[in-house]
Amino acid sequence: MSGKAAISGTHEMANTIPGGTLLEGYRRMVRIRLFEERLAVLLKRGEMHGAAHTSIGQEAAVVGALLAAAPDDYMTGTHRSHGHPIGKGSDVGHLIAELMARKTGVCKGRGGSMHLADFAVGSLGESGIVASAMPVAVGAGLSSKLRKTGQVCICFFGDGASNEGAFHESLNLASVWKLPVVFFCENNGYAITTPSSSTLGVANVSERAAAYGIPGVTVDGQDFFAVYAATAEAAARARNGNGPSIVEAKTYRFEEHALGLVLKYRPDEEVAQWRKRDPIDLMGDRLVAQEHASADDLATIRKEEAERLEAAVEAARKAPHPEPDDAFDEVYAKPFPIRFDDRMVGGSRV
Amino acid sequence: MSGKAAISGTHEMANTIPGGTLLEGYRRMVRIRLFEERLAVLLKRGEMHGAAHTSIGQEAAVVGALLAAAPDDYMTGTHRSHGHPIGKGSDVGHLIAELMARKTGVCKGRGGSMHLADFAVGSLGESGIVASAMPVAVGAGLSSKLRKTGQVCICFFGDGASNEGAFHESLNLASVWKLPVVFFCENNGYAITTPSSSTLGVANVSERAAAYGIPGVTVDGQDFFAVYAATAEAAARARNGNGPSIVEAKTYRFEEHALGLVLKYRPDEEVAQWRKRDPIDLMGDRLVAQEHASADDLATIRKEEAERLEAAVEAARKAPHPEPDDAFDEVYAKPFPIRFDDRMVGGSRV
Amino acid sequence: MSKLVTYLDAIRIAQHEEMERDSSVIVMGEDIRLNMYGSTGGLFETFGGDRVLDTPMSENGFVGCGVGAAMTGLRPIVDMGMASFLFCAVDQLVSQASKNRYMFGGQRNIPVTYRAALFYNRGGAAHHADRPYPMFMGIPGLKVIVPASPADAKGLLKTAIREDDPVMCFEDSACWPFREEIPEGDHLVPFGKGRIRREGSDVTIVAIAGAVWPAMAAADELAKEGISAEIVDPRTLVPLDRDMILNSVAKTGRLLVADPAARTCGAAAEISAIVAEEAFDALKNPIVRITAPDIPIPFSKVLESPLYPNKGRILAGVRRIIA
Amino acid sequence: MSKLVTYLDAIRIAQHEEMERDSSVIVMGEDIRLNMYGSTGGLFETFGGDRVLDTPMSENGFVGCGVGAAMTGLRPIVDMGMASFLFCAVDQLVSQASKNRYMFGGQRNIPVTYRAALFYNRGGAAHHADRPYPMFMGIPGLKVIVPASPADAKGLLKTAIREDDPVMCFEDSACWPFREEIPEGDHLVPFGKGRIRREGSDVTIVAIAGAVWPAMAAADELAKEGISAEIVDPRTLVPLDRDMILNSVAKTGRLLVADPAARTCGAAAEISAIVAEEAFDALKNPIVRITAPDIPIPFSKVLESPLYPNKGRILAGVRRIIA
Ligand SMILES: Cc1ncc(C[n+]2csc(CCOP(=O)(O)OP(=O)(O)O)c2C)c(N)n1
Ligand SMILES: Cc1ncc(C[n+]2csc(CCOP(=O)(O)OP(=O)(O)O)c2C)c(N)n1
Ligand SMILES: [Mg+2]
Ligand SMILES: [Mg+2]
Repeated sequence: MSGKAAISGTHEMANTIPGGTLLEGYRRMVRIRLFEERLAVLLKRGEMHGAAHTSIGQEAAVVGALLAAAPDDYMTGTHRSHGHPIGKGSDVGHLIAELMARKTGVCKGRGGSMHLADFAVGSLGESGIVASAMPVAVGAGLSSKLRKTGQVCICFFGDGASNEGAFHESLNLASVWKLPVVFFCENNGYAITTPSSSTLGVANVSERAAAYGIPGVTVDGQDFFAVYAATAEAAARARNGNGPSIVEAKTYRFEEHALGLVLKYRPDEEVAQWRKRDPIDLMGDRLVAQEHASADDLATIRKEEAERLEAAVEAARKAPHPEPDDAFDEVYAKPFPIRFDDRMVGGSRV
Repeated sequence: MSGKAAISGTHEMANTIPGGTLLEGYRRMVRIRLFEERLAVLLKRGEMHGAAHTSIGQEAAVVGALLAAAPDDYMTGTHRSHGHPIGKGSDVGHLIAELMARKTGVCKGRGGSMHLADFAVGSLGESGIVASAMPVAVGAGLSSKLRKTGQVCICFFGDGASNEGAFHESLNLASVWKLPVVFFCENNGYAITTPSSSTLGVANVSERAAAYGIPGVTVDGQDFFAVYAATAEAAARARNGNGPSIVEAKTYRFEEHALGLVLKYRPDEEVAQWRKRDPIDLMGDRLVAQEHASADDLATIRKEEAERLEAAVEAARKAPHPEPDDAFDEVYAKPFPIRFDDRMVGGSRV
Repeated sequence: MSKLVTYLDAIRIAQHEEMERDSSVIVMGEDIRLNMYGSTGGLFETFGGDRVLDTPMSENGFVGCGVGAAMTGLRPIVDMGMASFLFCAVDQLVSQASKNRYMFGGQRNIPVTYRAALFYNRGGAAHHADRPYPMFMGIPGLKVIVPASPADAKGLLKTAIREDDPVMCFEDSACWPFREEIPEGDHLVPFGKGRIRREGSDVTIVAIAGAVWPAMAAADELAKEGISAEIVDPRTLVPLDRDMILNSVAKTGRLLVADPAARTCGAAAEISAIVAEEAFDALKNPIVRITAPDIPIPFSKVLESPLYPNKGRILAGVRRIIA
Repeated sequence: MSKLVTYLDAIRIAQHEEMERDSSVIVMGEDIRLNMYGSTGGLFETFGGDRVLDTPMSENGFVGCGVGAAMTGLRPIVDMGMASFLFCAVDQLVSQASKNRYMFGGQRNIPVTYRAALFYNRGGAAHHADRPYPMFMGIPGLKVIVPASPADAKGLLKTAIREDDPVMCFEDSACWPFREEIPEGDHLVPFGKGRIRREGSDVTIVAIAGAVWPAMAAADELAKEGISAEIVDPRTLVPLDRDMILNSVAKTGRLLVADPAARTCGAAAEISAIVAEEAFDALKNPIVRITAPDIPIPFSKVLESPLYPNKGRILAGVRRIIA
């Protein structure tokens, strides 16, 4: 990895990833894909509400980065972040329950699609405000540095997010304090309808590393191996006290910005080209070619994951909705009563 | 000028600056110096109040940049910005009256040291909030581009300011829209007590240009000629529709962060070294050496400027203070009455 | 001449007409060329890329860019998308837009309009559902408008665009689908003039933004019980039509304020405080505020939907003061 | 044991004691190692560079960094310098600090304290003289405190640092030089408990932050005329000691609120609205607000100094309601 930005993607280290990790990677990518495909159905049927931004097409970037991290490493997400907690190992059961606004959801039905967090797996949360979780990631890095826990924080962000002031301040803070943060950019070429070619003065987000004196690298985001290798290197560097880096995965979202939106801004040809490089297919082919798994093994994984999801959806359907007065809970750790019309609510409930 | 950052400072073009411009440059540098030295006295005597940040030691950067701009070009300042309007040609009379909080001040006594603006000379104003005038400068650039007036905006900022999100968003916006803005950094090595070496991941602010795909150059800020040449080039580039650049002047403030402050954070030796490179002396010596002026000519300039300042101070002393109810004027262009205890004030006054 | 249009389309029309009328009017924001948020359709096609600018995601930057452009000859409309994104741009709104004119001795006007959608009660959760106009009402130097109907949306926005001061226009998504006949052409609604949406004599209901409609429904219900409610829609919060509110309370002797924003330090608090100081003698009963409670907005609809003023809550509030 | 200390030193002591007590407490901000703002002296020397961090000028960045650190085991004190700089960091305060706990289903506490000086009436002009606490009172999820005396400054700040919620501590520079005896060691002032600074029976004056002192002076003057004023210092604005205010008004029947912040949607509006709803029957007279007017703060002292509540204005206000 160097200060220069260049598509690498073929990396020595990629060949040393253990087979078990690769299969787990395939499994989590499939898990994300099925999960998000299911969301489209749930939304159409009115079993879910709210905006939902899918990572379909970007699974190799998500999972490659997160499997390169240690289980107790931290991570912060974005608005396009069902994949991130799943990639970090979160249980789909309480994630789908959250999206279906159930009391059993990981955030008790208060967060929804854009505010998943699962501290049990190191997911510090997502942000519906773009780039707004980046300073939080820096804080987690500071904390693990000062507490000497050796934890790294993987901070996800998009190409659009890299134009926010919060991006700049986060990168610079992490750089001057040499914090263990990997700034991981999923560059899918667009911020909603706006192509990054028209909003960034540079071709690669990784070039922005030069402004902070840190390394930046751009890899093929459809290639699990390349993503894993680059992230592992950046994470090791961070863990060793050498500070943050930018890892940029060039990728593509196969679907619309959000489920249900229809806006015409990408050439059909472009979409078609990218769809040919489906990260799950690419990974599956390579696993078979390198004899890490048979086609049947992969089919079994897909089947298991489909069943797991089905069970999760069923459980969520049966789970209770929150009660209206639950809305007043947990605003504060040390609560006080909140006035609502002529009632005082929430104070004694903790 | 290139994307790479390197101290240049010796520049072909520097030898082509007209003698009249050079003498005017010397004059304005002296004007700033005398003005700010006088502020220290006024403040001590209680004839002035509030924080005042001097540019003493940085006059070549200020005046070099502003004389390279056209008279109807725009400029935005910082908190350290008495020099900027003076450098742009503003009359010291209404500036000193402003600092002495008189009704005859350029902002009618409402702005003070950190909020001078003089639209008559293209000064769009300063900002006590660091980096906060930078987006405004971008807007002026957008405006002159769309109105096709050919005006450039010189946007001053400090090394500390370059860590603000507003810096990033401004630079990027100007870059992607190819706006006629010259981002001029007075890098004096410190933000109050904090050395830039500990708060920027890079050695030169100009290196940050790489994040926006624009040119950045670092010059000797004590050298009027180098500053003028680099800024003229950047301004020409901007005027020709080629977009913004960063010009960074490495300079030093000879005095404390603000008048009256005493904090120990700079080695005496460092201060002494920089004081040896007084930009006014350097300029004077070169003007004499190159036979643009005699030592007597320069003495005359200094005397004239001292007299001008004296007259301005005297006039300000005699000028009226605002009336208390003037406070309610001009909050809005289309005003409405504002409640103050049991009075409604300000509404009918425009 | 008038025609039936939606709130959202009224906003589009206002911008279109003003851009046609005045070539210094430009529009900038995220994803506006492709009409992502539904109120900028056709502007890019009609007025071109110089006057309809898709911005990078840099809210603070382009909000300030609007100020600089406004101080140098343009009249920008800055489309913020959803109001929750305003938090990223507070420095430029407060330190530059609101203060520059005053601070610089009135040297320049700042004719810039910021548009922001109030996107609550749509399951958007805490990061999309803010109603932050009270925050900006407390910033001297800004003007704040909250149209509740298509005709007012058009008329207020047109006035805002022509205003020489920075104006923040909060567009309530609860009102988006409403249709009404709106005057064509130069329909301008002045700032500081509220609108009596229904006359009444027993209780004054000041209703803000989308709260106007459940208040109207509550008034219908009350009428059946023989209680006559007057509905005041202030339309602009800064400046506020104090006289209309005070006169109404002078007549009815009772006040309820319905406001979808959070309770503490909200618009309802301000209106209550004005009346408690200036129409105290007319008041027969306590002043009731029906607002959202002081909590972040949850995702679940079960949790979210009771939080805003609705007919039932407004009715209950009125019954508390007319016992 | 107690000793005579200034307000500013009380703040330093509170931080020092808490850092000594709990190694997870860290301090970060601009120029704090060299004690630029007067309340961080000796911290760097005692606790070292790991726990006392000078930040780059990146307010939004380090405000959010405080949130992330607080969610992962530290207990940061973030020193903002002057309150006007908070505007640069509103997104992190609103979108992260205030919302994360709730939004994430209570998974994590966010024990972070933000300190900001109210730097008005010092000729600092519009960019340094803001008193923006009402803006943050309106953000559910934050707690807001406004100590007026050295002992309360120490006691409230220590409580804030131990609190598991985000707290914004506004330190009024009008109070900086005051000295008083303050309890040494574990002096903790609870949140939500106001303080009756003076008992009285004719009028309640709720005075906020630095306004406490001119209110006390006004009460002395009124006493000479036989008018007995009760001075309530709420000390914490979120949570607010509603009971203390309501009980006082129940006793006196009259209310004046004195507040150095701007008028519209301010703390005074909120307190007035609470009383107009919940203690209406006790009220004998209109509620008067003595606040700064809704204008940016001008540089000239002639212009600036009359703008804040002072003894004369408070007296005139009281005389309006006790005629
Ligand atoms: C601060 C802010 N501004 C605008 C939006 C609206 N918005 C949501 S996602 C998005 C685009 C984000 O682009 P990018 O960072 O590239 O992520 P992607 O959606 O491509 O994954 C925008 C503009 C927002 N949520 N937050
Ligand atoms: C947003 C903001 N944060 C903090 C401050 C306090 N402050 C005033 S000047 C300054 C340092 C500025 O450094 P730099 O940009 O290098 O300019 P210089 O003072 O060196 O000219 C600071 C921290 C401020 N005015 N605004
Ligand atoms: Mg993108
Ligand atoms: Mg500096």
